[in-house]
Amino acid sequence: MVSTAKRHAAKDAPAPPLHEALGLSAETLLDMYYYIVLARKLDERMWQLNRQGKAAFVISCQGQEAAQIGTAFGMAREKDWYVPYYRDLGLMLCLGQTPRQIMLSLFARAEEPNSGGRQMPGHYGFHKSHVLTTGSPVGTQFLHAVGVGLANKLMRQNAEIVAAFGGEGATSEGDWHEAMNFAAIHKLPVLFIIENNHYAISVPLELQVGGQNLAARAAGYGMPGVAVNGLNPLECYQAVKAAADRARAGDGPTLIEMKCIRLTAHSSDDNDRTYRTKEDKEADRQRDPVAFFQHYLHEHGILDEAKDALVRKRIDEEVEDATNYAETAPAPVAEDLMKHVYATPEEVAEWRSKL
Amino acid sequence: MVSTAKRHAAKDAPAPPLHEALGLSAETLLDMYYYIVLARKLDERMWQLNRQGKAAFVISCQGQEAAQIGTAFGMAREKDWYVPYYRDLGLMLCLGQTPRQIMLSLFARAEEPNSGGRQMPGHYGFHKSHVLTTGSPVGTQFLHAVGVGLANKLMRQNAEIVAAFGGEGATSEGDWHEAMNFAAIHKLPVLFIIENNHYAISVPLELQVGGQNLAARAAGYGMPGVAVNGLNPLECYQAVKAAADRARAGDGPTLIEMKCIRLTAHSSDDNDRTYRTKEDKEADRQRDPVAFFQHYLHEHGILDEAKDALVRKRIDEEVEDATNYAETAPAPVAEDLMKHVYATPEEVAEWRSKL
Amino acid sequence: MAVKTLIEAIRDGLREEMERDERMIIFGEDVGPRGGVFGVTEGFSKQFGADRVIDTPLAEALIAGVAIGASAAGMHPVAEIQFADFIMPAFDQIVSEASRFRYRSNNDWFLPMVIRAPYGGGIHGALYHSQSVEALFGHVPGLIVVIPSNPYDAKGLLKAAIRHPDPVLFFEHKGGYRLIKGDVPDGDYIVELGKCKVSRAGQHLTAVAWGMMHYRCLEAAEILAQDGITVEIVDVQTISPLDRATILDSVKKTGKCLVVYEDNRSGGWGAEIAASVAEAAFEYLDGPILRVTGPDVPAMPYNHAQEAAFMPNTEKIVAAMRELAAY
Amino acid sequence: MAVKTLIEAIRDGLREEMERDERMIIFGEDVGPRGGVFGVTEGFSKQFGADRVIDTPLAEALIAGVAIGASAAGMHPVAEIQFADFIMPAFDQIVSEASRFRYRSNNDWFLPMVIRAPYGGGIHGALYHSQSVEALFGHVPGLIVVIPSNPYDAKGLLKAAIRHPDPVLFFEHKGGYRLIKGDVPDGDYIVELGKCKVSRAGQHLTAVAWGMMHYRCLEAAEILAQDGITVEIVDVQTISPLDRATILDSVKKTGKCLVVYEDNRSGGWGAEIAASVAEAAFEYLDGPILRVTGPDVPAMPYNHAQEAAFMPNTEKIVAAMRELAAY
Ligand SMILES: Cc1ncc(C[n+]2csc(CCOP(=O)(O)OP(=O)(O)O)c2C)c(N)n1
Ligand SMILES: Cc1ncc(C[n+]2csc(CCOP(=O)(O)OP(=O)(O)O)c2C)c(N)n1
Ligand SMILES: [Mg+2]
Ligand SMILES: [Mg+2]
Repeated sequence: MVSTAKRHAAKDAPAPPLHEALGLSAETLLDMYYYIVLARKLDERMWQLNRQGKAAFVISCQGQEAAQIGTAFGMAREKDWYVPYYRDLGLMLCLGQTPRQIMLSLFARAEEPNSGGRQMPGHYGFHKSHVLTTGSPVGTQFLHAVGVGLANKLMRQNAEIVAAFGGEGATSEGDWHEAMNFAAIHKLPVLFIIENNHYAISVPLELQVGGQNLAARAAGYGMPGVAVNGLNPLECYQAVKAAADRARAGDGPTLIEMKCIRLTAHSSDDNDRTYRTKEDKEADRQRDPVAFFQHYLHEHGILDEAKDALVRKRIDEEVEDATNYAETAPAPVAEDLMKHVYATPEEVAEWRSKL
Repeated sequence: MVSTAKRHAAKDAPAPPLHEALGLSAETLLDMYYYIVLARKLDERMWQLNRQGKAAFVISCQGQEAAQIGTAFGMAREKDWYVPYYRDLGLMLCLGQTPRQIMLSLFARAEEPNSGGRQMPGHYGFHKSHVLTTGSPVGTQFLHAVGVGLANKLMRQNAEIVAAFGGEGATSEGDWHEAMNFAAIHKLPVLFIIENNHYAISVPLELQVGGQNLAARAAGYGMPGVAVNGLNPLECYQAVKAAADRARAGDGPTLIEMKCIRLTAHSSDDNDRTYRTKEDKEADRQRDPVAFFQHYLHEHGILDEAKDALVRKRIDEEVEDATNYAETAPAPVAEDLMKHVYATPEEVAEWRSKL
Repeated sequence: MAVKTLIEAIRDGLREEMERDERMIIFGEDVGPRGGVFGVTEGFSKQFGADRVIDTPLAEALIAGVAIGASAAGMHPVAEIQFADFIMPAFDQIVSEASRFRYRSNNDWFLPMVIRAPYGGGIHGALYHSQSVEALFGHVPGLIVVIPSNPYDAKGLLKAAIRHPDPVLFFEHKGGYRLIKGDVPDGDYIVELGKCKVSRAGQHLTAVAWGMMHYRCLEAAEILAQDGITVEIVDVQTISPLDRATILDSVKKTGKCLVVYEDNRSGGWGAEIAASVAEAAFEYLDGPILRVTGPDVPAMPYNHAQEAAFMPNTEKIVAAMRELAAY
Repeated sequence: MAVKTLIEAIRDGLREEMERDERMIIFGEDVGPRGGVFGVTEGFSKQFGADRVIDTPLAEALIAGVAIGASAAGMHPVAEIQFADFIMPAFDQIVSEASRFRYRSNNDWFLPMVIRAPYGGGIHGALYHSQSVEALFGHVPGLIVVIPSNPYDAKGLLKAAIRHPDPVLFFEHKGGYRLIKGDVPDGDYIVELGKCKVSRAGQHLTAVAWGMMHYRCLEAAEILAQDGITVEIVDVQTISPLDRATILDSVKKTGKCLVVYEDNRSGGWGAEIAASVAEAAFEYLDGPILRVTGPDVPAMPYNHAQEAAFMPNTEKIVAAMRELAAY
């Protein structure tokens, strides 16, 4: 409830910038900026390495950094749970994966934390940060998140919540519907984060989503649904924070559609020439979320040329170091092919002893 | 568009009975009544035969007759397509299955038209009336209907439409969502008829449907959704007729939730004692759709005691004849077990010759 | 010690584990107040409450997917699929996801979860309430697939499954629920996963089977014993990973191998057993490796004549045993 | 007559059938303007229009279910699943529904539909872009499962599949798309479904394989030929229903049988072939039935070393052939 006095004040004074309304300190904003630029620069380096023939496969977060970092900052990073998808590089950086670890995964190195080089880059999994292991099948992750939500409700009284991530194409799979329904029925502490970049490889939104309005689907489940500008990390943060608070209070799930853009082809194996026009792509480039946030911070005196240069220099060094480290790191060995299909007898015994 | 004059008239005069507003003749209403009573009496006889140990399995339409018959009358029965589910006895009678054929299926007789005695009763399939063959897996039928809808749009310019049927529990399967989405994207001539009897075996609506409002789900797909009283065949007819007209005009699919009741246990293998109270069941019995329509017709002078007795006598005779005929009809033979797994070479050759 | 039916032993095992482990939850369609359509969880909803015995919506992918997420987050879910025939919508979640959490994460994640489902025919269940599905899942590395043949092993294997850190599929022959009886000790015991068991010793031939077909093999062996033909029977118990050693040892001893399964013949799990024997015990074989199986039709028809024609039964098994013994 | 790659032959076959049959439609993920992620339907969207070449939402159950309904209602759909690995969400629609329309309706309904999918590994596709899935569907009566091994047969088998009134699953080895070349006549011809083919004659042993492994067997046979060991190779082509006669005839002649498949070893389709041989050609066998297969791990890792270790290759096949020949 806003008091009448406040409302009048609001009328006269110009609306404060969003970060102030959200109570975000300059420090936090610069932290966000760091991750957004880091994600972009790591991603760009991966493409270079791919073109140089050093990395077989790249799948990008470019165009979705703001959505991912805004979301990460809206969660309780030290304790909440995550079921990401292959574009969530920005999220993973906020959750503690280092540039070195990202590059190790690009090169499928043995010490790569997601899978020990068994999976393609972007197939995240990071137990120590409560990030479930993810595979390639699109859409399955929503049900895993709902299962985590059930455990968080029953074992942890919603003190820990879970966020599930996917593209708009992933919502076409039946699993997404089954997850939405179950989360709604049991008021589970789950955030459904849809990073809508308007394409599923080549398939445009019109051929993917009946009604073309994902946020509107939430109402059918008796669940709040919101659509936000996925190019503005602060709007994403705001929506996630509100949804996270409600989830923790036991008020159940929320669907958040973040309207993003895809600044690259689907992956390094794709060529978008056949299905996207130059104009379409150029228009997206004009809306680059990294440039947007940089401009926003300059505009509000939080960032200046000097500071900006420092941040970028630091990031360039990190990216360089990560690349060099990963390129020379040892590859997995054939002998380990058969490992970890099942728990070993020792692992079973240890598990039983803890029951 | 209703003219001002009309609207004034409407204000003064009492609203006309629904059947008049719908322009349904007494003859049509009595036709509906015949099917509603026939469905009920066949169903009741099946239970008797089950208790007598003569029929191994029964699954009922009791409580959903009005929804099914109202729907059938709203379609173009001579040409439209149907993907029913196991409770749709009332629908199948309207589509031309005879009481004898229904009873043959109950006894799994060789000449039983749905499956030659291979499937359980209620697993309908009737090519000559455009009724697709149906199995036991719940929810798969919606995608089949959408496929039929695609063919009807591409090959027949929507001149023929299709209705898919299922319980509210069936909407929990991912297939339902995928079907709704595709039908909406391509504006396919498909009616999604949900016979919501508030239970899926023992699972109540609250644990089945997030938000508990199925009709409301349509909006999320950009599709019209309506909820009607499934105990009144005229309201069901009205909703189906309107949706059918729109589908034929190329305006796409509609979701129709028909709120029904289940007057029996889930099936003859079920016992609802553990999950339904006497009061709950008694309350439903007070809302019996057959009694409702009988009363409606009497009230509006379309049916009187004498006429009613005649209809019921005719039906009793048909049920008796059907039972006697089916009981003594020959059973399938073991030798036919291997037939029709694949087309025979002759069937393949004939098929090719027609391409 | 008391004589119990298969379903009683399974119910006891589930109840004891629920009492022991508060992280264990049971969920599936109608498992709550209804106690499951076969009554396996009868009374559980009352005893353990709706939070631990959860009626799910009608969605099998949901059941499997939620089990995955819940076990990853610290619970020990035991999910029920109402009929094995209806596990197919969950195929992707089980085969592409559950089976791979440990492998694809290089041991960073694993899933202590169980999915139970009644399987099998001869109970007038028609095409979709009669099927055997073990071959589909036995083929998938990362899954443990178990089919108990008797009450004692059922209870012990189920407890082992619930206390295992990898996903276990536990299939129970619904026709055996009340038909198969046996001594079951009260209280806690475990029967280890991953082992086949010689359930009857014999000299003249080896019959390999599981679930209801194991029961039929025992009946058949009794009949042949009257003619002095002794059949050694191997109860597979754990379909996958398969304990080939126990099977091979028996075949090397008897020199003859019959595999019996209820599933469709082509590509049924018995094909893997026959192939393994033909590969590793060839020198010991004195006769062909015969199979008694269901035929290659989609599934069992509803009508009696065709259902009976589909089911492998004691008579068909006896005939095959005699044929093989004659070599 | 012209030399074409596997993918060109498949594209030609699809295009010719689309030109011949206006009831045929193609749909799947990215098959439209993008022409499919491998380019199989390149140019089709332009040539035939968006009504006949349809980009579906990202939903495989939808792709299969819509194919079922559309074919029931008179169309001849040829659906594409982008990778065989992603056919799992459609498992229920294919296995429980498509396979049974004819049987369960007692011949009242049937489904002239085809589902194509690229399968197979060794192309750095990691766990989910490398799998073989034929064993899962070969086990299901009512489905016809085809895997072509070369351009000529691929085009002819595909046309036969499109003109067949029952559902056909058509799996194409993505590693062979551009690697495997061969003469392909222009214009229309059919290669019948349901037959295995002796693709190379030999005396000392029989090797049974399909798809890419058939190609590797040919390479291996060449190598052994230099040592005077002649290998007879049976190209299975139609996985199911399986033409056992052709396999048995060859094994009865050579007395030895090697089965090669890329899929996980346990329960792979080669197990059924080995079991069939052990059952029906036992008296003719001079050695064990050996298998060269992928190992029992969930699927191929992304890194080179482990991917290479997983893949059966010419070298491994040569070694097994020599071992068997030595018996
Ligand atoms: C079940 C499944 N089907 C198909 C694919 C192939 N595939 C990988 S990503 C993708 C498109 C996903 O689109 P969207 O969900 O919008 O995510 P985006 O890539 O646009 O971020 C497809 C079709 C897959 N990985 N899994
Ligand atoms: C895929 C699948 N899962 C489970 C079942 C078992 N089953 C048969 S009917 C039914 C309940 C269906 O409820 P609803 O859709 O509401 O239809 P109703 O029977 O209430 O009319 C269940 C769980 C099934 N047949 N198919
Ligand atoms: Mg997208
Ligand atoms: Mg219901």
